[in-house]
Amino acid sequence: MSRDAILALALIAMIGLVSVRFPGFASPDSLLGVFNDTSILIILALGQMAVVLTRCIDLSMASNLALTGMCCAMLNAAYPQLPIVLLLVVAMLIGALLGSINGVLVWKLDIPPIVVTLGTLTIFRGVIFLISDGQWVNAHEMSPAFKALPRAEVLGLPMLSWVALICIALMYFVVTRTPQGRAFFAVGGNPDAAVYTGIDVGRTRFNAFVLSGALSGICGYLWVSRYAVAYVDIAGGFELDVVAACVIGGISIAGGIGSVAGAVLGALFLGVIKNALPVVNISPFWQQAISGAAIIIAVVFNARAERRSGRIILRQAETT
Amino acid sequence: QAEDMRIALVVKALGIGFFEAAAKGAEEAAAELGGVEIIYTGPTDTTAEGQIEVINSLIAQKVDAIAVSANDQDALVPALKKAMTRGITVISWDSGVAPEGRQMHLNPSSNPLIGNMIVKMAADHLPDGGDVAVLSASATATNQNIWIEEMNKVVGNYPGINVVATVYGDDLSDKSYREAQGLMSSHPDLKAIIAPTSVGIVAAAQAVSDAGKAGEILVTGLGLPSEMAAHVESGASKSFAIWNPIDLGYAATMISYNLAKGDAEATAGGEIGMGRLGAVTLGESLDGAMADPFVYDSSNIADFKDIF
Amino acid sequence: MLKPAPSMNPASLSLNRISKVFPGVRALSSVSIKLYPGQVTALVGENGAGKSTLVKVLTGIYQPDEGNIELDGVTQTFASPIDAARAGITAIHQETVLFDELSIAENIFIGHAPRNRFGLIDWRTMNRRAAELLDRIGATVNPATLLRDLGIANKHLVAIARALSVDASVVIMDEPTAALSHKEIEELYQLVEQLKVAGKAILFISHKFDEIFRIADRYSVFRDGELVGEGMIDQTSSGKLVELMVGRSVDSVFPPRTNELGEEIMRVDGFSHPTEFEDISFTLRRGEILGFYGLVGAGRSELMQALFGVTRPSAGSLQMGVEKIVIDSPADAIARGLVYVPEDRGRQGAITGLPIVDNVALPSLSQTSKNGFVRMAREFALARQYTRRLELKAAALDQNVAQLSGGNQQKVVIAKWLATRPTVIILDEPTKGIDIGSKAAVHAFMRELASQGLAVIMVSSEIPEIIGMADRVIVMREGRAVGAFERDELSPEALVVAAAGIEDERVA
Amino acid sequence: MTDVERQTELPDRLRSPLFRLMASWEFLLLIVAVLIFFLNTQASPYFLDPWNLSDATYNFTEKAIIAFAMALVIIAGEIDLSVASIIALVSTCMGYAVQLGADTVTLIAVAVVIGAACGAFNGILVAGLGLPSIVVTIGTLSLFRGIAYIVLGDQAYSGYPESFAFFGQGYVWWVITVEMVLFAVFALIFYVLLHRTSFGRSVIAIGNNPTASVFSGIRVARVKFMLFMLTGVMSAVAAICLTSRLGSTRPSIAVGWELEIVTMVVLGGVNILGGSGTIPGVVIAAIVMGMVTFGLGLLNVPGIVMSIFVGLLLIAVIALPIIIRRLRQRLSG
Ligand SMILES: Nc1ncnc2c1ncn2[C@@H]1O[C@H](COP(=O)(O)OP(=O)(O)OP(=O)(O)O)[C@@H](O)[C@H]1O
Ligand SMILES: Nc1ncnc2c1ncn2[C@@H]1O[C@H](COP(=O)(O)OP(=O)(O)OP(=O)(O)O)[C@@H](O)[C@H]1O
Ligand SMILES: [Mg+2]
Ligand SMILES: [Mg+2]
Repeated sequence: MSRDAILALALIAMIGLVSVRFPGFASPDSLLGVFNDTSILIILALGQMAVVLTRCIDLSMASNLALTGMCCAMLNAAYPQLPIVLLLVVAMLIGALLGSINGVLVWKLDIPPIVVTLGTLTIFRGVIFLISDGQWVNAHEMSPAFKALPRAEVLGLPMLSWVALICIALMYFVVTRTPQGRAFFAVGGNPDAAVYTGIDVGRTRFNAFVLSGALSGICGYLWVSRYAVAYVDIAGGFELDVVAACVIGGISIAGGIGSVAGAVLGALFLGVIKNALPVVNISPFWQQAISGAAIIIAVVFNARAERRSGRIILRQAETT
Repeated sequence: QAEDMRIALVVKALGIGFFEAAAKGAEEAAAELGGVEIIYTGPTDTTAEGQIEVINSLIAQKVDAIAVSANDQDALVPALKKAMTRGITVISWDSGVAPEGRQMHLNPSSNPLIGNMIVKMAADHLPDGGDVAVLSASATATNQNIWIEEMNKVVGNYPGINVVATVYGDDLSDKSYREAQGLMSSHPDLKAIIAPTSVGIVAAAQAVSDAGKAGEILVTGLGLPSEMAAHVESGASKSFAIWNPIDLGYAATMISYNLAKGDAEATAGGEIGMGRLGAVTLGESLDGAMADPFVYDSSNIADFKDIF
Repeated sequence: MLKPAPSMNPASLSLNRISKVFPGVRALSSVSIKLYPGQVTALVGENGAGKSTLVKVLTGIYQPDEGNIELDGVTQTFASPIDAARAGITAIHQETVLFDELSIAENIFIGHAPRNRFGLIDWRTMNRRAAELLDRIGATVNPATLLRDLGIANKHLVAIARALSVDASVVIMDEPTAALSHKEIEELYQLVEQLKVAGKAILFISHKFDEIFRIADRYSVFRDGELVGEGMIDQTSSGKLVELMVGRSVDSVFPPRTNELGEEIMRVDGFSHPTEFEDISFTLRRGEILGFYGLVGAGRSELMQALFGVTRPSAGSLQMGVEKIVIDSPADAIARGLVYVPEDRGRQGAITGLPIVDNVALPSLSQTSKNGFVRMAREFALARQYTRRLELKAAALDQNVAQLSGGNQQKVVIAKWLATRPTVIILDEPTKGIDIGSKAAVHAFMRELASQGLAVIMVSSEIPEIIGMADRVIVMREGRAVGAFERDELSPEALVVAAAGIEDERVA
Repeated sequence: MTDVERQTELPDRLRSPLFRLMASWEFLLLIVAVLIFFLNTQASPYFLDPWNLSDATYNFTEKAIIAFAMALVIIAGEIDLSVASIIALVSTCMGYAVQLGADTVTLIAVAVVIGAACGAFNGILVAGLGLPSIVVTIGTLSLFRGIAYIVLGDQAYSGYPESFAFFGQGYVWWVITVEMVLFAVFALIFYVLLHRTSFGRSVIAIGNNPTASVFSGIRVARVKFMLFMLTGVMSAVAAICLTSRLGSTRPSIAVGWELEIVTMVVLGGVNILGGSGTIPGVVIAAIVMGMVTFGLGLLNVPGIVMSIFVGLLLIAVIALPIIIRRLRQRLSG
């Protein structure tokens, strides 16, 4: 059975377990709610997946989200009449621009990605403080349209969920059907070999960072409009959740291995835990320990699934 | 030009509307006194370690007084003690420090009054009683814990009101939002959410309106008029309370000035002047209350939402 | 016999005065080579002579410092491997340049995958064309399987298929037969013939002289980055080539047997492993060179690694001297005087990011240190001693191993385990990919070790080496010992028959 | 074997020791440190006061103590993101012990045991089961702090014995704090451990190539396990200092330190991909970071803006040599 299928089963089992104590949890409404709540994590995990596939890591996603979100909120507060669709495009562009800073440093200067994004993680946060002067942008300063978009329901599903679904579909397409998407796998799987096959390793990584940046940017707008507030610390520490989601989803931190389904399932896994704990009335003080334990168990489990017994040629020799 | 006196206003975290307003009050006091420089500072996240680093650099600058709203009542004590041994006047305001770490503490209001007020605002709109839950800030926030304690003492006076849970949003909008969602789904009969924190109350109100339960589940507690205006309009919140943060910053500055100048001394039962706000009388543990909380609702919010 | 005179044929590829300098090394200095359509040009030279560097310049991986490349009379600059591929140059590189987690088909086509009219990858066409290519080179694998599920030989076939997937006029092969078995090598020769007939210009790099004389039409010889000779293959001899390569004449015969067998030093009984090998028993005496022959994948390396404590055997016992011992880690084995020089030098042998001296001293840390503290003077002394004995070519002892050529890396690897002064040394393919001069040095050295009373186990896939060096040979097939030969029973035929299992079929 | 054909012997070193020193990372960092020191003296009149400088060291001593161990872990090709959470758990356990009436010596013992246990847990998962450390320690980051939350909830422990304050608030002589002495002693110990012992050699070899290290007779799993355990113990030492300095324990203690510590290590020239790095580099980096934050603090620059400087410093210090090398190549080539 594939890793994704196992993870899906684990997810279902967990939902089942929760609904034993609280039957309402497994209702379609509640599950859609969980999905909606996890949408941002899913989108970020997809971006992180692209980066991790190329054997890099992007720790600046949450800071990128926060900075873009603040830009959107301030733009909206200053020019409330600006169309929201335009704002969404602007968010994507700002995010992509920030991502490209990471990308250029990795590509042109060969600085290890973890160092680059550790640096930009703090820099982006600091810049939020500089542009906002530390002030919050509050709900009453945002235009109603700004706040409405993620909540607007289309076919019974909030736009937030729709955006996540669109991102999932697009990402699936990119990863399986475009040369660039396949290059992500090649670059991460064997960078030296990728050079020989004519893939520009640096440029591919750059593109992955731009992609993750653009997705972070979109999430920046979504986050700020959903929670109707923007300040320096939003989504603080969220970068680790995103990495955790990818890892739970079986995306190898060493690059080259992973799938869109894995990233989505990994994010949902964390999302369900986060949503289920308050529901089953577990003391909030237990929350952190439980999600930590879940991450460890998932990793141990993934590693077991990956372990193969013996090499192929000799396994064949055994049977003959 | 060199100022005669430098007073540092150390807040829990920079960028929070409440403290920005307090800073305005501090500047007002400085202008009134003349020759006073206000250093408005604090960490960017609500941690004790961050505040200690800030306090250390203030000690190094040899400021004359430090007025701090503490993230942790115990952890700041050693640093503040050091400040006092180097001749710096130290008071706490809003969120207190343990007595050995400060000369006096200025409560925005009396704790029993606040504890009573937050539950009364819920009970007033729930004639038949019902389940209510508390959404607090971080589990370590001194003042929130005291208010909740005070609230629990008097909750028996409101028949039918039943506190079913206390959750913590860590003064983070998103976490508070999720906790509010959790409250709604795990307590289907919930009638009100009491959030004695300006971040939590906004997030709770947002979560309630997003769930389409504005008017059905009441959100109340302590909040800023500017941040709550929209939610009072939408009906998610009927009323909430707060003291005037501008006055609080003003008062803290005045007290610091008087103590640093040697014009007053912090003694149990003694009085310290607060400029236009009169004087504060100190209790047994050298703390005093500034004023009563003030309740905002649809009738008066329009007058205040542009001020703080 | 209607072969046109080569000189009449215009060269399809000319390299003119190409130079390439690395920090401290002049890898290529002003070399000029011409490749002709329908002809195989063999490129020979010692390790580090600059052969692979030339391949990388030709395929756009490195840019030359000087000189130019002319293709069909047009001067070209290759900024990237894509440019070279577009211009019709394709290569099988010395290192395997493949992706374990991608399918076979994708490995073949990555970088130039067939697209549909929307510019998206056309998986169906890709799989079909991959199947055709694999069929052509006699590989029987499903193009949709993941590469990681293939054995090493099949992987190499995929690399060859990849080179053929571009319609190229110039095909470069850098030691393509190093990892292939007998049968697959034969198929490769046929393929080269086909390419010749199709009019491709072929550059063929190899250290094996028999195959050069079998398939090449012309030769070019490199020494220290310079072209020192070229001509038609039928106008030269291996002796002359070697002289050109090393700048002196070299004895190509194996060193005479000087070692005397002493007392039994090691006894292996019923060694088995759940998936890799089964019921292996043998004894080893002081001064003996015991050969292990088999086709690639016969499980020899796994057996040796189990003896060395890298993996655990499931059954069987090991006795050294009179004592039965259990070795559960390489550290244990080294402490007991049993060392293993691995076959995969890049991954298991050398630590390429560290200096030569650190590499040599690493397994001997307990000797060179005192109470856990290292003593650098001793480390340098050790490194100096052993690199001199193996005639290592390098700039200094603190040079990183990564900067050495393949053959010199192998010398560092051998030096590093010799420095522990073992009593039993296992050499796994000790001369794989190293040039004739170095090979002779390694062989002489093995003899010297044996005559000093060391016991040597030599795993090799080269029949001449096995026959020339071993006192006794054990043949393995599919994880089992299928034959044991004393020195006087050795013949190439007997070994091949045992290793390939032809005997079995005759019995059945 | 005869030596007739070999005329020349390989020299030990390609470049002179002076050249290597000048070209080293530590030298560059030292220049940066001097520069920052000078800028600080210009920017604030309060900087050059011995007591202030002494206070300033608290900005980095505790983090640096962990950074030494972290440097070894990173050189070995792993990473430990759970260090700050180990501090929280250790501090919580010390607080718990205080409630049971433990004295200072017992507290130290408790801290070291818990720190070692946390490190051993990481070590088993990483070295024993072969899991990627970045992921494992993201998990234990949540787990360890989570346990602290379970134990403490909204409570805090205080009431540490008077003598316990020595570690975080005591002075050895004049302005020399206990933490400074610990910093110096551990710097020396780790310097010797990494650069002068065979254990250190193994660590470097493992970071370069774990497989070849196994074949070379290094007990890789054991070394890695010991490194994680060491990091746990050093986190416990830092927890003792921090708890003693704060005089109380909250579960949110030392939040976010892990990234600052990693930044410190990387700034110190340790290759984040493993295989190389030096302790002097980390020492200088710690002092540089401490001086930057203290200098900016004297100007009342908010912490978040300081972190911009730290982030820029991190990228600039790594990028600069690369850019200079490129430029030089372009000019000469
Ligand atoms: N990237 C590099 N950096 C520095 N030096 C290099 C690099 N690549 C190759 N060299 C050096 O260039 C010289 C030529 O190496 P090359 O790999 O071309 O040799 P080769 O003839 O293919 O040898 P072999 O038969 O061992 O494969 C060697 O001295 C080698 O050390
Ligand atoms: N499926 C595989 N994928 C990758 N590498 C493999 C695979 N199977 C075998 N190898 C490698 O190929 C080499 C030979 O394998 P093995 O040890 O089974 O055979 P052997 O008899 O030792 O052959 P050799 O003649 O190469 O020594 C080893 O280095 C092994 O790691
Ligand atoms: Mg080569
Ligand atoms: Mg082998």
